[in-house]
Amino acid sequence: MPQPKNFGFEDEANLLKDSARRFFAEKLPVDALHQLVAGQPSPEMAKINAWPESLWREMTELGWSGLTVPEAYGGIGMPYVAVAGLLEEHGRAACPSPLLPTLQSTAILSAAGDAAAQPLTEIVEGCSVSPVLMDESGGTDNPGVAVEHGQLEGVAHFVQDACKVDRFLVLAQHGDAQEFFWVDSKADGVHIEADAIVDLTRDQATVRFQGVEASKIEGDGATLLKQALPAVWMLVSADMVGGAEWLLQTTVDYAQQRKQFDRPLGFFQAVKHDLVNVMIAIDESKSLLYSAACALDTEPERCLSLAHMAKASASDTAAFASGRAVQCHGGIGFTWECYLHLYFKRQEHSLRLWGDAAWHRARLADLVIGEIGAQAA
Amino acid sequence: MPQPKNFGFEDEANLLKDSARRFFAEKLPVDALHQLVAGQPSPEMAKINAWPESLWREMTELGWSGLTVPEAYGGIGMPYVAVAGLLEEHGRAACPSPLLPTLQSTAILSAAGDAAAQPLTEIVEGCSVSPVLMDESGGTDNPGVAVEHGQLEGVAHFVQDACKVDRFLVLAQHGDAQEFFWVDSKADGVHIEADAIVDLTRDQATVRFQGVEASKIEGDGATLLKQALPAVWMLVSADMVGGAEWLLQTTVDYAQQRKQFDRPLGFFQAVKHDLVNVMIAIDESKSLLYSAACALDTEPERCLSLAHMAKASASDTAAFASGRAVQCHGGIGFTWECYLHLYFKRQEHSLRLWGDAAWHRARLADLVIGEIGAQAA
Amino acid sequence: MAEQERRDTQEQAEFRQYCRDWIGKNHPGEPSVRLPLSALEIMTQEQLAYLKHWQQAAYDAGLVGCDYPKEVGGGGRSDCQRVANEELLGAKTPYFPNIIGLGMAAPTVFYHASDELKQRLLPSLFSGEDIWCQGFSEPGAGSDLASVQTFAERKGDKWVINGHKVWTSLAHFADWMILLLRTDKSHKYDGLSYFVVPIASALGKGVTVRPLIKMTGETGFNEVIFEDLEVDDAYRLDELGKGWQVAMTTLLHERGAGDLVTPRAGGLKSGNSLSVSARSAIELAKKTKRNGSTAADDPLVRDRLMRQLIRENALSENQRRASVPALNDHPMRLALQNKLLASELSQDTAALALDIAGPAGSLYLADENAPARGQWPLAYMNSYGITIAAGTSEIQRNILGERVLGLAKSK
Amino acid sequence: MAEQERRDTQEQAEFRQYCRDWIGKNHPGEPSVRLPLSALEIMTQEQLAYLKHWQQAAYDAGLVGCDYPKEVGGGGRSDCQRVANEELLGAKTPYFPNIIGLGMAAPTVFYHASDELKQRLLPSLFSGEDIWCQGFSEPGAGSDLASVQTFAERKGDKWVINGHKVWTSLAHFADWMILLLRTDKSHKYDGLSYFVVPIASALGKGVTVRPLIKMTGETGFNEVIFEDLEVDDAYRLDELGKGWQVAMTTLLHERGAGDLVTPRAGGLKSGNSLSVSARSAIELAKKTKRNGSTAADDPLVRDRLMRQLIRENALSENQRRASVPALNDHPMRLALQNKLLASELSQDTAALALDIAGPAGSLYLADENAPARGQWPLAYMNSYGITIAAGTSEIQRNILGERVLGLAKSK
Repeated sequence: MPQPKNFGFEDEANLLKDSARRFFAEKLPVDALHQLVAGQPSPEMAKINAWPESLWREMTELGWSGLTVPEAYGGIGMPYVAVAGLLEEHGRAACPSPLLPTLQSTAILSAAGDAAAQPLTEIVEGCSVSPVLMDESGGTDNPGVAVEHGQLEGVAHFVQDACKVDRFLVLAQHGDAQEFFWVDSKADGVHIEADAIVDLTRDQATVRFQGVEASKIEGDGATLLKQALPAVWMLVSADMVGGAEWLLQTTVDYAQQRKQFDRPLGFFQAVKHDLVNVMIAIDESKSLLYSAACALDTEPERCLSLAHMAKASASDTAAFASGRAVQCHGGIGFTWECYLHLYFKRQEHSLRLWGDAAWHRARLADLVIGEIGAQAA
Repeated sequence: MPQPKNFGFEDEANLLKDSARRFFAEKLPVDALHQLVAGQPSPEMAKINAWPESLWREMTELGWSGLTVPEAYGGIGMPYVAVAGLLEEHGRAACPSPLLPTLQSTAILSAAGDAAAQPLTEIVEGCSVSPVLMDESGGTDNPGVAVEHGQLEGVAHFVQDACKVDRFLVLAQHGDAQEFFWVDSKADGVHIEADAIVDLTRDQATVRFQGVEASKIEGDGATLLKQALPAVWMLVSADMVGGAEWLLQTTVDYAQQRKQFDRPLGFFQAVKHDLVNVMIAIDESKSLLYSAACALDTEPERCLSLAHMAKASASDTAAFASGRAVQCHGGIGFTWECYLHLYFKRQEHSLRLWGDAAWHRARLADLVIGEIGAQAA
Repeated sequence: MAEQERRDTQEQAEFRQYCRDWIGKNHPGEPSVRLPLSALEIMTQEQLAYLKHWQQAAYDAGLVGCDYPKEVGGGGRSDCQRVANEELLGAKTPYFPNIIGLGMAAPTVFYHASDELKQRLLPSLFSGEDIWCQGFSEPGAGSDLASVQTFAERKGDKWVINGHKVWTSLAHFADWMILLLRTDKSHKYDGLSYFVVPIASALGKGVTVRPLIKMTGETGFNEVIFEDLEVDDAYRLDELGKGWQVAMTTLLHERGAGDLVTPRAGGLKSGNSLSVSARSAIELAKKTKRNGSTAADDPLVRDRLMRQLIRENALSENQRRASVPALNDHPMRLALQNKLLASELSQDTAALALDIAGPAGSLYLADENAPARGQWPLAYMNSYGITIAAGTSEIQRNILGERVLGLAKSK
Repeated sequence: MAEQERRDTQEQAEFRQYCRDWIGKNHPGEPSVRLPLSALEIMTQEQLAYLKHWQQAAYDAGLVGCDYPKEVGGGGRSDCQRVANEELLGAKTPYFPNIIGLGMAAPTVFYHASDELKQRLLPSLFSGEDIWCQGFSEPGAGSDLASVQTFAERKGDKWVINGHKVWTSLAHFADWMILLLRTDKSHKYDGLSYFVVPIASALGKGVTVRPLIKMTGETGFNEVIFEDLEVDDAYRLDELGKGWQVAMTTLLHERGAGDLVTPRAGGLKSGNSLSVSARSAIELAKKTKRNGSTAADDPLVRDRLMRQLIRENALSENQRRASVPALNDHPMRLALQNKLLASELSQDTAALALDIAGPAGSLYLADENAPARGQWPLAYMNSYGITIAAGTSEIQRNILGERVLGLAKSK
């Protein structure tokens, strides 16, 4: 089906985006966020995992955890364009919450359909989840967890918000095949070893599984993952685009007020053109984001390539916007007391997760040009 | 032997550079050059090969053709740092002459030593030469010319200044080996088919050899070429660095005089910082150029990697300086009557010859990191 | 094209069908003459005649100027030009030759001229019978347009014009010119006026058109010299001294940020015209041999190709998103990026193609072995015309920083 | 090092041998304490004591301040500091802790202070006994340094100082400060004066030092607050109101463009300090697994690594070429690029390393599995300190455009 001209961004989507923006502005203003996650500055502090758990409860009461769960399982079945809007605001607020991994997990579970009815229902009820997929290089092809005598054994890396979530959605090798498992994060044999990361607004862990009993989700894991990855990429891109826009606007405000040489910083083209270039990068990423989201809703045949474009663009934009924001702020932007670093670090974290820009361009090239050597062959 | 701190750039080198600068300024001012090579504008004119032949004669009388020929063969045996200075000025003047290919050929012939005594002597006497090496992809690994029954047969591409030179130095396949041959450009069976190129200050041709009698130069061609390539790359880099400096200075002058919004263009940081970035690029290339030239004179073990660096840097600088020069000039820089285009086109031509920037970086990586897969092996 | 149809109004849906049928019947097919990449590069009377005939036909069928009122020769429809454009571009037709008339003169005349003048000028503009050109830039007034020095001195109900305009595309074919000039030397912005000038009839009588040659060796732009040209006061569009405000209408539409949609056709490739796109660069890469394989197998080339493809796609998605208010924080934010992005994109794509071609990238139009007949170096050089003309990229960034981000003016 | 020897004068050759012998005997070897990357990040008294001891020893041996006259505690040699530096850096010794004193205060004091003051201040500065800091930047005066507001009011032969300085490295350890302040509010550039202030003795008595925390979470910079601090007029270096000219001497040397060579040592890596270089990034790439191979086999990574390596090499060749007049069109052209190039180079190298590390690039100092112990993200963030401090990259480009290219001032 061709994409609707307006990306299918209808009133319900607009409503959700606006209410989310107001919600975060009211419940988690940046100064409160900074107080919460950056109260005690120290280069060694990164293992602290402070987050507004009560806020997450409010979010689930608004039904955000189950937004993309099909109505058949009690969810709202919102289109992805609407969810993209929500996550843009989530990123704009640099919100420390398990919303992103929960929605990413939902994408995998929804692909499984009835086989995942139980997990999906739990998510609707407000249960948070994080997908457990990556090996130590961040790839998802060779999961570090395997099924041995019906139990999960092994190590998974870069598990996002592992210290926050109620459940893990674990990809495990079973013989030649891969399967997904639904695991309680507090279950016996699950050892969560928090990583010390730069990002102060999220946590990450290495998770060890030792003889863990878990309920299997029917269906071929690799296939489910393949189906879900475009959504996984689009969702994290939305968070990055929102964060980049916050960095831009905050720096623009500063460039309007701060004076040097008796002129506002914005007078100087070095600053002005830098900020314009950041705006351009953000707009490219944002347009690609909504076309990828729209493809997930309406154009399955293009959603893979459009999701590659969205993540590649969002990753480059995230790095660029963060760097320019600090540089254009000058000294103050380099301090802990300035809120920029919260976003700078969150973006640095997101941009190399789930494939960096170069990786997504390489995969896109395989689709568009054909794999290397394919011509010869 | 370690490199001398001053690159070995002694008084004789300084003298040569200064006199060359004065020589070109006096004999070939840019307006005269433009009149000569760009008199009749037309997009189809590129096959015209106008050049100041008498000027070349004066250059040979100054001994420039034989500058690098060892004294043993009657040459001057100048160090390469000195020659780099001369070619910088040659490029600054965008001089249409066979000096570059002649010096490049000399590098190959000098490597052959006594076997090339005769050709070297001819060069000292003012004979111009162009190396004939490239296949249609611009590579030098598989020459398009072969030796059949003692005669040269085949096609060579991208032969520089082919319509100007007296001789060709032809690399030909002979069985499994490669050999160099010394050929009169007017010899029977030599067919010079001029290419139509953007560059108005040089000519280029596809040269066909049909049953051409030629005198062989003893020694393994591939080995000689390998020895000479660093010099070949350094020499063309010098020409590019000189051209880039002309583009910078010309644009700086314009930015000082031209006013918009009641201010000189240079007031605006968009222009100022662009030009500063061009200057920085030129200085990097220039420093790398002289360290490569110095390595050719004194540090053979490093001259390959330094020559890769010099050409990679010079190619990027050439493209960058040309583009910014036109953009900063605005409309006038886009016209035929403005002299910029002579340099813009010459640089576009040079920067992808003899390996572009990416190719040289890839070869450098093979040296520094090891070839791809080497680690595994 | 089905994509756009979904939100068509009743009127648009019917009109779309009508356009589709008409184009189906009247598409001229493979052009009989070699066409340049855009109307601005029309070089021969033959090309012009072919294209004028096509625009006339499309106008007669009601596909040009559909949203203008009937009284001025328009179609009296509402928001239907966009539909006609979509169908015309979708069907890959020839483009319209009167590009400056349709894109800049028409909206300016429509908003600022007297009814009498509108009714007289617009029909023949829409039909392509009268070709228009633009007299704005001068040797001393490029980026700083408001510093134009071409001067008009009052003489009864006439004005006597002297001055020098440059970069005047189509001037050698034009019947009319929109002309920004100075009527008062004591005020910079408030001393300007805006005229429409019947230029063809004045050639040799006060107006001299000289071709300007581009760095590519092509013509296309012109210089226009005015020597004591007399023009009726009736041809002045502004309230005296308010020419700058009128010029803003022109520039806004030139930057694709105006409210009147410019009639557009095009997409038809005449045999040897090259589209500067990632696709073309990919094709080139697949054809270009490189150590045993092709350039399309080189990971660095692939990465750069994908960068261009992604930027291209982002640009078209920008244009799509611009029409969704809920996804735009600032109404002009995307519209004002169009020209900047498109011009720098094509410049970088052409540069990439030349890198892919390698040494063969130096082979130019007259070389029979040149990749894509030497049009890549041509496109690369011409791209600087685009990043310079109609507001340099630097000026575009100023506009974006000042109008959209609200940063202090850099002048 | 043999490279530099070739053009040594007799004196230099002998001195070089002397330095080499002394260092051979007195090199402290692997440091007993963990050292930060540079003296500016000294955080503990233990680190400071270790480094002061080293500088004292080098000074006693005559390797610090060799080119300054004997009367002020120097070595009275000519152009020998560069020789000592070459030998010290070549032997990878610890660095000197009094970096601001040696690099900025010493030349300023030497050129502008009274003989009495020079003789009193310089020996203990060279020996490292007195640590110096710099009081230039203020919350409202960053790039626009001349807008400093810290004010000194005359009171007999004393001045009463009130104000607020920021980015003051080493202030918490410093004995002396070079202080740029305002004595006249009616003139911007001509209302400034330049003092040397005994700061340690004034702590708590009119001077408060507060640590500023960097985005990395580290300390290192400080704020310094002056409240009615009384300073003798004898500590003023400028002719009243000519402080800006004195500050120029400081800035020129800070930018490595001064004529007095700063005594330098360093290169010794304490176990866990990372050098931000292409080499380190290459090592990281070789260690980083990537689909069956390593990142060092990825052509895109290789290309970016070589770009950094080439820029690094160009920077050092720039410094070499700067000393060959025949190869320089403008005396300051290369010297003024140093800070800009070095800072942006390290920023890009750190960013590349993070891309190579991939998701593991987010692992920070406290993570036991972090590549290079999490120092790459630390280096990347700190690189912004370098592109901002001591004249942002934007200011550096202004300086180059205006002083070297002679373009109009942007202010």
